Amino acid sequence: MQQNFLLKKEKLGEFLTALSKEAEVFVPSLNENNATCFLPYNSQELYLAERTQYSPKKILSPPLEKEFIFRKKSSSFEIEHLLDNKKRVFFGVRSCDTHAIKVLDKLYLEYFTEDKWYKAIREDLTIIALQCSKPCENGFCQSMGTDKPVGHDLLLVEKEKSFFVEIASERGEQLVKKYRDLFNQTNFTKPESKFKCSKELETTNLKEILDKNFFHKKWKQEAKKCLSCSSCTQVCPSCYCFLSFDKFILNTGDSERFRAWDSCQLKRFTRVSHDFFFRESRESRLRQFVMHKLSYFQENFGFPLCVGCGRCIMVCPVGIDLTEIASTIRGDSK
Amino acid sequence: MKELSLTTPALAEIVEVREDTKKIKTFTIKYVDRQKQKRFHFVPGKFLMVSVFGFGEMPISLSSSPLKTDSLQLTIKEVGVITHAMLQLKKGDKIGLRGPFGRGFPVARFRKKNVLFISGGCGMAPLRPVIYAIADRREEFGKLKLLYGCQNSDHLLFKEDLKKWGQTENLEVLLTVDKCTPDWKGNCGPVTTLFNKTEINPDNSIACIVGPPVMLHFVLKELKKHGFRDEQIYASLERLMHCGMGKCAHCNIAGKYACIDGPVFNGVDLAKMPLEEK
Amino acid sequence: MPKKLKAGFYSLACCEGCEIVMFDLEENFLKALDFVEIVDARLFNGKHPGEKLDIAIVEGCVESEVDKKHLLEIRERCKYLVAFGACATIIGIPGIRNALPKEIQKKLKRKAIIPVKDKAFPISAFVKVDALLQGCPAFTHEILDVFVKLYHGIVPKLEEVPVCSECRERENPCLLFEGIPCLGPVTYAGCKALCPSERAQCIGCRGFTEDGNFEALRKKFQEMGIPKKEIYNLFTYFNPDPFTKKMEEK
Amino acid sequence: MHQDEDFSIENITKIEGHASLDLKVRSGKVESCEFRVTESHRFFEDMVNGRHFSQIPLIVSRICGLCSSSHLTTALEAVEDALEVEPSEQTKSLRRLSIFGEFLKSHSLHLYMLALPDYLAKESVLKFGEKEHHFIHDGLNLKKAGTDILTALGGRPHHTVNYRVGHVTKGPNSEKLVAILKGLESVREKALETVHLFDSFAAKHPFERKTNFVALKGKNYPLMEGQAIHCSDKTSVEKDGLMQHLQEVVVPYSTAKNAVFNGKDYVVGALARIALNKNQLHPEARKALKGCSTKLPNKSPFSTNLAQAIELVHCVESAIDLAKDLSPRNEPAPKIKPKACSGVGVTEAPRGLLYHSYTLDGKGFITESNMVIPTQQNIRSIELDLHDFVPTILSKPREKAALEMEKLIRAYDPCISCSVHFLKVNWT
Ligand SMILES: Cc1cc2nc3c(=O)[nH]c(=O)nc-3n(C[C@H](O)[C@H](O)[C@H](O)COP(=O)(O)OP(=O)(O)OC[C@H]3O[C@@H](n4cnc5c(N)ncnc54)[C@H](O)[C@@H]3O)c2cc1C
Ligand code: SF4
Ligand code: SF4
Ligand code: SF4
Repeated sequence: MQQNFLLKKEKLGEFLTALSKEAEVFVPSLNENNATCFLPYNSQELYLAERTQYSPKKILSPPLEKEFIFRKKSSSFEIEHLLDNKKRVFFGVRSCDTHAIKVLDKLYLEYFTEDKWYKAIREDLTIIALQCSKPCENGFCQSMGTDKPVGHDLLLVEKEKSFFVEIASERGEQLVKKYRDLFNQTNFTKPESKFKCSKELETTNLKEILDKNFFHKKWKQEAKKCLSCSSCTQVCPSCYCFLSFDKFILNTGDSERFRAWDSCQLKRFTRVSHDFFFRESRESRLRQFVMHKLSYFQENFGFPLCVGCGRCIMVCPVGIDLTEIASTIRGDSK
Repeated sequence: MKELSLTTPALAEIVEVREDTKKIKTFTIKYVDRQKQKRFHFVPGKFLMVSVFGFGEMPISLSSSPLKTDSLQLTIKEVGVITHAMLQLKKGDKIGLRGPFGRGFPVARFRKKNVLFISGGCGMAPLRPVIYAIADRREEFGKLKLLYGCQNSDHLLFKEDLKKWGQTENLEVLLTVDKCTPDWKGNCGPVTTLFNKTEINPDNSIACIVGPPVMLHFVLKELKKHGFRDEQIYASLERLMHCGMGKCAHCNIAGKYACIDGPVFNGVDLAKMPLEEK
Repeated sequence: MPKKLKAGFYSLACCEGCEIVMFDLEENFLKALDFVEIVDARLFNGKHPGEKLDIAIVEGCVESEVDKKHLLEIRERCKYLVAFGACATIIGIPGIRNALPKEIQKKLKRKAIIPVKDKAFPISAFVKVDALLQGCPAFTHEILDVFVKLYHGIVPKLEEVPVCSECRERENPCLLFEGIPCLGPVTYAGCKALCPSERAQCIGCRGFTEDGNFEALRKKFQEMGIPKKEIYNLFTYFNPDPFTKKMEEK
Repeated sequence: MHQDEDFSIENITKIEGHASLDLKVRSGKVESCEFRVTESHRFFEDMVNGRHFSQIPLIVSRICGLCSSSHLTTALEAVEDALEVEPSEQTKSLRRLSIFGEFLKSHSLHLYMLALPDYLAKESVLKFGEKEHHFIHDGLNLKKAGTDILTALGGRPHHTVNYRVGHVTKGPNSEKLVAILKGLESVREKALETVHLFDSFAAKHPFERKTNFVALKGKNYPLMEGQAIHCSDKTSVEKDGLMQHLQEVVVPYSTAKNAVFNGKDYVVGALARIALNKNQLHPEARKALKGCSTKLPNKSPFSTNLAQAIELVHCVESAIDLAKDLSPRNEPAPKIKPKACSGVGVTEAPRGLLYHSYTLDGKGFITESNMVIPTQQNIRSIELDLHDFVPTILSKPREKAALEMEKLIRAYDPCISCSVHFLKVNWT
C-alpha cells in the first residue's frame, strides 16, 4: 500500500531551501508589480491562495529562447544545438497547469517527432502539484475534466497546519525519501476538495456545434470589441504557437537561431509572401483561438486544448469570454 | 555519422545555380553527409525547411525529379529577406536542410487516369517532380495536360522542360501570361482562360493545382463548373511555417496542418476547410 | 565579409535625445565602430559634405523648408535612410502642434522660420524611408540590430505586435483594470513594455499599429470614466489622431 | 585673420542643436557678432496649452534629450506648486537622485565627447589614437553611472516614464539600488581624475571677462527644490518673482532677443553655481576644488569645464549618500482635485537656471505656460565674450581662430535644441 505523508507548514521553507540547493525551484509568488507568477525560490513569501495569474509555461517554453548557434568556419558552418538541461522543480502547480504541461508533452515529445530542446528541459523537471481547495476567479476546470492533476510527482493538499503529501511517481517517492526527516508519515487519506468552479462550460457535442457555427454572428460581435492585444494567448498555459528567426552576431558571419512565442491573434500570424494574410479579419483570428482550443485540437489529439484555468477571461481588457461565446452559440443552435 | 534529429538542420552544399528568370533561381544541392544524400528520397510535392544561416528558415518545395537522388533541386523566387539572401548564394556555399516534410501528390493513385496540371507562377516548382515521375512511366497514365500561367513570358520557369514536355506524346502544354508583350505569341490572361482553349473532361481525370491563393480560388470554381468532383482534385496550399512538423501551428487550417496533412490536400479535405482559410 | 558601412547622423527639429542614445550603446558603440564608419555627424564633427553614404540616420521632424531641403539632400546621398526616433517615424511630440486650433496655428506660422504648410511632418511625408527605429527616444538594442542587419544586407521590417504582448511576457498586471488608460493594445511593441512595467501607461511612443482596434479602445476608456477631452489628449500624444486619420502628406 | 574680416561658421559642431556664428571685424574690433540659432521651432509653450496637467511632464521632457529629467522635474514642481500638492519625501529623493544621474550623464558627455577633443587638438573622439582611447572609456563609464541611475529609477536613460505629478508610479527595488551604488563607487576615482584633467587645461586659457553669475539657492547644493534665485551682484529674488527681474532685450546687432537679470548681462551654469554655492558642495568636491591649481570662481568662461568636472565629483558623492539612505516602498498616487490655479518651478539644469510656469483651468487643463531655458540666457554672454575674445586672437590663422571661437562657444555647453523654442524671435 502506498504510504502517505504530512509536511508541516513550518517545514515548507526548509524543504524549498533544501530543494533549491540542488535544482532551480519555481514557486508561485508575487512579482515586482504585484502580479502572481512563478519565480525562482529565494525565501520569498509564497502565494498559495489560488492559481497564479501567470502559468509556469514560460519556463518550459520561454517567450524567447536561443536554439542554435551557427558558427561560420571558413566556407562551412558548425551547428551547435543549445540544450538547456538544468534541474528544475515546479512547486505548487495547480491541476490545470499540469494538464497544460501534458499538452506540451504530447506535442513536443510524442507527436510526429520529438523536440530535443523541450526534452532536455522536461527530463529534469520535478512537478509538485497543489490541490485547489476553493474555486478560482473565472476557472472552469471541472467542466473541462482537468480538475485532477496529471503527470505530477507529488501532490500536496493544504490542511490547517500542514500539507497532505501524496506520492504520485517514482521521482516523487525518491524525493520524499531523500528529505524523509522533513515529512511525517500519516494514516490519513487524501482530503477531497469539495467546491464548484466559478464558471461552467457545457462540453457535450461542443466541437460539432462550434464547427457547424463557423459563421455565427457572435464571432463578428465579439471581434468588434477585441483589441487583438494577444494577451489571451500569452497567458494561456497551453498556447504553444511559436516562430523562429535568425540573427547575426555583430559583423561576424556567426548567427543564432531563436524561437519565440507567436500568437494567432496577431495579423502577421498567417502572412505569406506578397503580404497575403489568410486570417486577416479580427473575426477570423478570434475564432481561430476559440476553435483551436475547443475543436481543432480535439480532432487531432482527442482532448480539448483548453484546460479551463480561466486566465484568458481574466486578462482580457474588454471582457471577451470563451465560455460565454460557446454557450451563446450553443443556445442559438438549439 | 548518427542521423540528426528533425529539429536540427543538416548541412548541404550548393553545387550548381541556374538562373531561371530575373528573380527565380534553381539550386542543385547535395548534403554534405554523403550517406544522408544516398538515403535521400521524396514524394513529389513534399518540401524542405531551408536555412540560410543568419537570415532564417523557410519552407521550399523540392523541384527536382524524384528519380534522381544523387542531388536535389530547389527553385526559389525572391520575395523577401530569406529568399533574397538565398538568391545571393553561389556554388560552394552552405545551407541547412531539414525534411522532407509534408504529404505529396499520391502519384500511384493517378495510374491509368488523365491528369490535368494547373499551375501559376512559382507553383510550377512542386509540379515539376510530379510530371517527371509520370513522364518516366508514361504508359501507365492517361492523357496529360499542363496549364501554366505567369506574369509575363520572362517569368516562365523550366523553359527546356516545357519544350521537352510539349513534344512528349499525349502531354499537352498550354501556356498563358497575365501581361502581353509583343514577343509573346500565345494566350493572354489568367490561367482560367486556358480552360476554353482545350477540352477539359472530368471523366477518369485528376486535377493537380499549385499556385497563389487567388489563383486557387478561381481555378477551383472553374473545375467545379467543368464537372470535377472534390475527390478528383489535389491542391497544394502555401502557409507560413516555422517548424514543418505540426508544432508551431502557423499552418493550422481547421483540424489540419498544411505541413503534415498537406501541403497537398485532396479536394474532399479542401471542401471541409472554411472558405476564407484556403 | 562586406565592407564597412558608411554612416551619417542627422538631426532635424527634435530634442536630440535619440542622438544621445547612440552613446548609451556604450561598449557596443565601440563594437559597432568595427563595421560602421561614422563619416558625417555633427556631434563628432565629421564634415564630409556630399559624400555618398550607405546609411543615413535621421532624427527629428520636418518643421521648415530648411529641414525639408536638408532631408531631400540627405536622401540623395544615401542608400538606406533610417528614421530615428518618434519625431522622424511618426511625428511624436512636435506633432501636437498640428492639432492646435486654427488661430494659434496662424500665430505660430508667423513665428516659424519658413513653415512647411504650417505643420510638422515625420520624414516619411517627404522621402522614402527604408527602416524605422521607433521610440522616444529610440532603443539601443534596436539601433545595434539595424546596423547589424543592414551590414548583412537585410532591410529590417516592422513586426506588427502590440505592446500588450510584451507586457504579458514581463508578467505585468494590466493597467486597464486599474483605471489607468494605456495605449499598449494599439502600439508597436519592441520596448519590452517599458512603461507598463514601471506601472505607467503606454503613451504610444513607438507608433500606432495598423491593425489596432482604436474604436474598441476608445470605448474601453469611456467605460473607465475618462472624460472625452482627456481621451483625445491621450490618443494624440505621439501620433496623429487615429480617428480623423492621417495628416496630409507629400 | 585680418583686421577687417567678415567671418562665419556654419553649423557649429559638437554642440547640442544647430547654431551658426556671423562676425564682422573692422579695424581689429568686432563690429557685429551674431550667434544665430538655426534650429527649427517646436513651439512647446503653445503645445502644452489645452493639455491635461498629468500629461505635461511627459511632453516637456521632450524639449531636450540631454536634460529631460530637469525639464520633467521643473514642470512637476511647477504643477505641484500650482495644485498645492506636496510630494512625499521618497518622491523628492528619487527625483533628486535622477537629477544627479542626469548631471553625470550630461557633464561627462560634454566633457569627454565634445570638449575634450578641442583640448587634445583632435577633430573628434573618433580620431582619438591609441594614447587617448581610454578617455572614451572613461567618459562612457562616467556616463554609464549616470544613465544607470536614470534607467533604474525611470525605466530608461532619457525621458523618464514613471514620474507623475505628486508621485512616482514605481520606485526602484533594492537590487537596482545596490547596482546603482556599485556603479557610482566604481567611477569615484574617474570623477576626481576628470577634475585634474580639466584643471590642467584651464590654465591654458587666460581669457577673462567680468560678468554676473545667477543661480538657484537652496538647502542642498542647489539642483532643485530651490525657492530663491541669487545673483553675484548680491541681489536675490523669490522664484515667483523671477520674471520681473528677467528682462528680454533687443540688441541691435542680433536678431535674437537676449535676457538680462536686473538690467545686467549674466551667466548661468556650472560656473555660476560654484561661484554662488561653493560652500554647499559635497566635502569631497570641495576638497577637489581646493586641490585645483585654477581657482574657482574666476572670470574665464573656459573654466566652465572645470566647474563641470567639480560637479561630477559632487554628483557622484551626493548620489552615493542619497542612494545609501533610500529604501523605496510603493506609494499610492495622491488624489488630486483640479482647480483654477497657477504655479512656478525653478531648478538648476546641467546648463543652468531652468524656469517653468503654468496656469491651469478648473478642469486641470493648461491655459498658459512659460519657460525660460539656460542656454537662452547665456547667448548674450557668449556674444559679449566673443566681442572681447576675437580681437585677442586676430593674429592667428583663420582656421585656428575659428577653432578658438568654437571652443569658447562649446565651453558654455550650449544646448540649442531646448533653448530655441523659447526665444521669441522674429525672423522676418
Ligand atoms: C509548402 C511550401 C512550399 C513552398 N515552396 C516554395 C518554392 O518551391 N519556391 C519558392 O520560391 N517559394 C516557396 N514557398 C514560399 C516560401 O516559403 C516563401 O516565399 C518564403 O518563406 C518567403 O521568405 P522570405 O523571408 O523571403 O520572405 P519575407 O516575407 O521577407 O519573410 C517572411 C519570413 O521571415 C521570417 N522572419 C524574419 N525575421 C523575423 C523576425 N524578426 N521575427 C519573425 N519572423 C521573422 C519569418 O519566418 C517569415 O516567415 C513555399 C511555401 C510553402 C509553405
Ligand atoms: S523621438 Fe523623442 S528622443 Fe528622439 S529626438 Fe524626438 S523627442 Fe527627442
Ligand atoms: S498595461 Fe497596457 S500594455 Fe500592458 S496589457 Fe494592459 S493595456 Fe496592454
Ligand atoms: S510602453 Fe509605449 S510609450 Fe512606453 S516605451 Fe513602449 S511604446 Fe513607448
